[in-house]
Amino acid sequence: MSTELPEPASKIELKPGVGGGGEIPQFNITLRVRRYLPETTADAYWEDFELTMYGTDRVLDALHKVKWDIDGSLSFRRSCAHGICGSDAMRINGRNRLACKTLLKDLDHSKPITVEAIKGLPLEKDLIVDMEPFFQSYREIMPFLVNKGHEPSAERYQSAEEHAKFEDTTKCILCAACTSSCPVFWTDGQYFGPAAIVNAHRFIFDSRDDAGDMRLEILNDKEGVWRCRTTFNCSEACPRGIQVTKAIAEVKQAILSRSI
Amino acid sequence: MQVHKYDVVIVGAGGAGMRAAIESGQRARTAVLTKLYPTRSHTGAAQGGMCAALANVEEDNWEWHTFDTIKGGDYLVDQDAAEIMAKEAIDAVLDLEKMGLPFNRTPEGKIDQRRFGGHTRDHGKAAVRRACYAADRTGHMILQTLYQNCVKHNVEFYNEYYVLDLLLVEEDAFREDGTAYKQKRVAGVVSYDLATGELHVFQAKSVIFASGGAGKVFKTTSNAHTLTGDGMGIAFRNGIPLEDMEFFQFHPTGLAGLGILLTEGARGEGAILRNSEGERFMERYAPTIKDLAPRDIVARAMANEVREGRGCGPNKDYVLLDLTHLEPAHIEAKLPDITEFARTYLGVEPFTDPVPVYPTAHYAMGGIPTNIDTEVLQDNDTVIPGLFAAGEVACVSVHGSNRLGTNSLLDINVFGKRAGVSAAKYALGAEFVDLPEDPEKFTTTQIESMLSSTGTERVAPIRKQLQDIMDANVQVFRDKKSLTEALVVIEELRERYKSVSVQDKGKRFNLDLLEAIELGFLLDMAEVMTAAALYRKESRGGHYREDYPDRDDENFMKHSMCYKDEAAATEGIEGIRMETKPVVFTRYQPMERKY
Amino acid sequence: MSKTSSGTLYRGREGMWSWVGHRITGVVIFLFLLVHVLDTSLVRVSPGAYDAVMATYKNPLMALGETALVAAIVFHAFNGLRLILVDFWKQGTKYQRQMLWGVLALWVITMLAFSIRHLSLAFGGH
Amino acid sequence: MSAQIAAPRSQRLDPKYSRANKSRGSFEMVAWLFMRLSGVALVVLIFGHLFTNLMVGDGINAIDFGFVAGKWADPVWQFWDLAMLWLAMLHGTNGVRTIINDYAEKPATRVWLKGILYVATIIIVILGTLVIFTFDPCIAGSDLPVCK
Ligand SMILES: Cc1cc2nc3c(=O)[nH]c(=O)nc-3n(C[C@H](O)[C@H](O)[C@H](O)COP(=O)(O)OP(=O)(O)OC[C@H]3O[C@@H](n4cnc5c(N)ncnc54)[C@H](O)[C@@H]3O)c2cc1C
Ligand code: HEM
Ligand code: SF4
Ligand code: F3S
Ligand code: FES
Repeated sequence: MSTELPEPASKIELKPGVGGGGEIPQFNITLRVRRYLPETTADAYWEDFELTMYGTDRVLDALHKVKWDIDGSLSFRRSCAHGICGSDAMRINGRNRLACKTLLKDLDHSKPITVEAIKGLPLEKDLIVDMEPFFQSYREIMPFLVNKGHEPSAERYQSAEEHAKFEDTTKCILCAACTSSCPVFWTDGQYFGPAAIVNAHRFIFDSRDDAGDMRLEILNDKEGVWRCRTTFNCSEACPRGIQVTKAIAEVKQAILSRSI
Repeated sequence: MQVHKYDVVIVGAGGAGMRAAIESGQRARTAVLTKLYPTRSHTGAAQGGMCAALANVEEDNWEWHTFDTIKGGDYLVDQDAAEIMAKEAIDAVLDLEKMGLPFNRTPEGKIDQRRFGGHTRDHGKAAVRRACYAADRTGHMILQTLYQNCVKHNVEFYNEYYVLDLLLVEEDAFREDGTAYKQKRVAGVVSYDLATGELHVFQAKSVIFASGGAGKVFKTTSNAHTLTGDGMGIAFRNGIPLEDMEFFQFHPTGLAGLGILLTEGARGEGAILRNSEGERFMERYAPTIKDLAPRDIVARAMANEVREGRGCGPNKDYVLLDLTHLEPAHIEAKLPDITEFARTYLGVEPFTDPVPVYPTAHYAMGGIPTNIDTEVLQDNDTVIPGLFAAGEVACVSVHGSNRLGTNSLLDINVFGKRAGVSAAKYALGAEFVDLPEDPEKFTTTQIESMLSSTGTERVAPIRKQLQDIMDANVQVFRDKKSLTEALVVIEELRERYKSVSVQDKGKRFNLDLLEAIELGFLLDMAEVMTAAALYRKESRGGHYREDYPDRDDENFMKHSMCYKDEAAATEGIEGIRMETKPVVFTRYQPMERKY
Repeated sequence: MSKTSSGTLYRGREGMWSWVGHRITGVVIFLFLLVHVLDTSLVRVSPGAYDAVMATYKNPLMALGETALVAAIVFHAFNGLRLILVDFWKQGTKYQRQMLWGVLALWVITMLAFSIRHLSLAFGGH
Repeated sequence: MSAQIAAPRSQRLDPKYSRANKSRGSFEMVAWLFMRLSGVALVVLIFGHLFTNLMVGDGINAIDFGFVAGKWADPVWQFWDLAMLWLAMLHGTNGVRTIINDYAEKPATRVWLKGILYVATIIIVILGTLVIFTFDPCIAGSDLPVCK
């Protein structure tokens, strides 16, 4: 932004009670976790934990509470704890969510809160799945800028409109919430899946990229975009609010208009 | 145990690690070991921007940038390094653009730039637009872009491999003046495969540490759960000193109570801080650049407002970040993610209500000492051949006692690249150093004893107490009393740690075990930070001693170097030896730091 | 790959359930079509044979079945048009949910009209 | 001691995850497009069919050999039903093919199920076509007025 802003007032009247505050509510929940410990039991099973949690707590805090205070063997991935690293996509109350972005206060406490691993990827332990097939699909769509022309000495120019075309899909954190919510992916693990298509979209519509045709070719496959049945589970699951199905539709249209 | 051989092994796949991998992967056989999938690294959490004097939107040059960096770091910056960083910044940004990073653009289509704390035109005259950014997810875009290019160049990753030990051998050697000393050489690293619980030894000619920070020493932090100071801890245990560990940056605007960061870019776009009286208090603390003063100054001002009773909320323990005077469309375009954080985690609507914020532990200025070629030093000037470090884990000392916002994303790119180039170059001209006998012995013993321990101590309570005491006593304000108190607690916790046991005894994905090991690193780092803070009897940058409120150039215009040494004691702390290292000056003489 | 019982059903939203409906109706119609071609082929055998089969269709119980079949076809058809709009109309993905409500509304109207007519013919017949 | 081991969970992948051979050409795209085009056409064809057969006049009660003969005396209806037969069968077959691809995991099962599907389709389409083209209102047993 290059417009100058007017200086804000040095003193203002604050609304009373501004910035929230007050007592943080406390409540009891039952956390029902789908456990799978291949080294001790052959099959997965449900385990309930009764916990007292606070209004600002997230599902991740509840899982930590179990792991740290009750059962250290409960295993799940996590890192950033604020929805940016994509480690902790899991099925919470039947839908794919990031545990660190799902506040307990927004869930129904009268029933147990169910937590289980995402579907469609090989289960390794508790909430941990093997992510390799997911990343393999990602790698196959050439997720990198390919530019055939001469390297310019300074930056390549790109207008704000050109940038806007693919900005939505640059937000992807590769959490796999979308792909593992896709009914087609559950039954046909060969499907590239929405995440791979989203990341292809990010480059196909980047004005600086020259390999869009190759990516369209890759996705014009029996396991490519045509496999999508527009069930919208992916768009609903994406913690970054990416319009996944829209991106897939745009890729389909790009393939069509290229072939016709 | 399995043994792998590579020319270059990189520990960590954050921004620094992957930037290095892109260089070294194309020159030498390279493996990247990382305890997280690369795109999970905490570089992805960085929001605001990466600065370079591109002068795309207004007049700027890298010399001003150098000056700001040095002044921001309260003159404890090694000026040769700062100069290199500011100069190479421009190429670093252009490199990223060419790799595909989708920067926000100016109306002409050039990379857009915005203001950030401490970045000024012409040596402090006014705030300058220097930070290149991609909305408020610059770090995310850097991390993704670097990973994409690693995929492009077929870099080999070992994901979820925890490096737990560094293999160093010592040789007798002589200095130029004839004195004898022990020269360390690197042979490789030992790592633990999370999926199988197997140990893997990686023999390498060059090893680059790029394992990030140690923010989890504190309770309120913007750092990830996984930033537990592993790299620093491993180096320290192996006799490598740690430099300037007393300097830890507290970022002013963490979501109150949670620590989740709201970028300084918010203030760069015009947001301001207010206290309970609605006053824009930064006008009193930094009359020229106000809310865009460097972080140490703003964080202290906030803590001071709260101390003097002008905090907000029921406990009067935070202040407010006010964006309400800004256009919602502008905020939505430039700061979409952080406004969502405020909504999701605090339930505050930033368009209409100010957001509760309080300083949050953010960045370790100190770390493994290196020279400008990222070679690790075993003392003030002896290089360990083949060992490199870059990123937050390292201390080239471009940040001195306080890092300027956007200088870290820059640091990881500039010095990450340098590390990759230097490590590959070294490896191509060097032989493998023979592995020591039983290279994995230390690690095996450590793991076995934890798995078989019958102790009753658990990891979580020890870690919680550690974080609580660090937040209470080693935060923005410190003094001898608070620091010594903290040390007593840390010693006690270290004692309890010896009888820590883990509940998960399995081999697959045993994160219980790894949290226990990480706690060991946290305890070490807390001790080192506190010891160094006790040692530095002055106030400078991020380190503010209430019992020594002034900067003392006479005695402390030097880096601290903290060694593990069983035979020594510093400030009453057994096992730690404190030395100093001179600061490199080129052309800027220390002045009083005013904004 | 460790296989283990799969836990709860995924709680998809409108998009997923409409797809489930579309799929089931598609298969039902297809199976009916196979049968329908076969029974129609009886016109090549003899008028008697054809009329005999047709008579079974005229049984009031079958009328209910026919209504169900038409319900399936109408849903599949309207939802099919919705899917086509999702694919080709720029705003399609944005309004997919509203369009589904539209499909259901149209479906109810059409089925009301159809059932009244068809059932009164079938039950009230000769 | 230093065996060369491929990096697990990195670039190289267990073959069980690798994708089956690439499909040739744009068959899937054409099939997808066909589903939509035939869908639009089928709406008209099927709704017209249902309307004339079930809604007009006596509705289902009027359907008998004579009704069919009457309809197919008109080439428009002959063509209508022929188009409907072909489009619906191809549309339905392709739909079921996708469903098989979705749920049948083993390649062998896929092949078998699709084999059965295609055979059924071919039989039905040929049969239906023949019936429409070779329809004879005066077949033995017919008591329609035209045959008198
Ligand atoms: C919320 C937030 C916002 C920030 N915003 C900005 C900003 O706007 N501008 C700016 O310049 N800076 C910013 N920073 C600082 C900057 O992002 C970090 O300092 C920088 O990204 C660190 O990068 P790194 O590569 O050194 O480490 P990281 O990205 O943290 O990567 C560490 C890597 O090391 C690996 N690792 C760690 N331990 C081990 C082990 N034992 N074995 C194997 N692998 C290991 C991890 O898996 C990871 O891959 C921000 C920081 C935070 C926390
Ligand atoms: C009446 C007009 C019809 C329309 C508008 C229509 C539309 C569609 C569309 C657009 C699809 C593709 C769905 C997708 O790709 O996700 C489809 C799928 C399908 N259709 Fe139809 N169709 C019609 C009639 C029929 C008929 C008569 C049959 C049976 C013979 C049929 C059987 C199927 C089947 C089995 C599928 C596959 C379902 C799936 O993959 O989930 N359809 N239809
Ligand atoms: S598109 Fe969304 S849900 Fe899918 S991987 Fe990316 S961030 Fe996750
Ligand atoms: S969930 Fe699957 S079917 Fe398509 S719309 Fe999303 S990819
Ligand atoms: S822990 Fe990083 S996304 Fe949830």
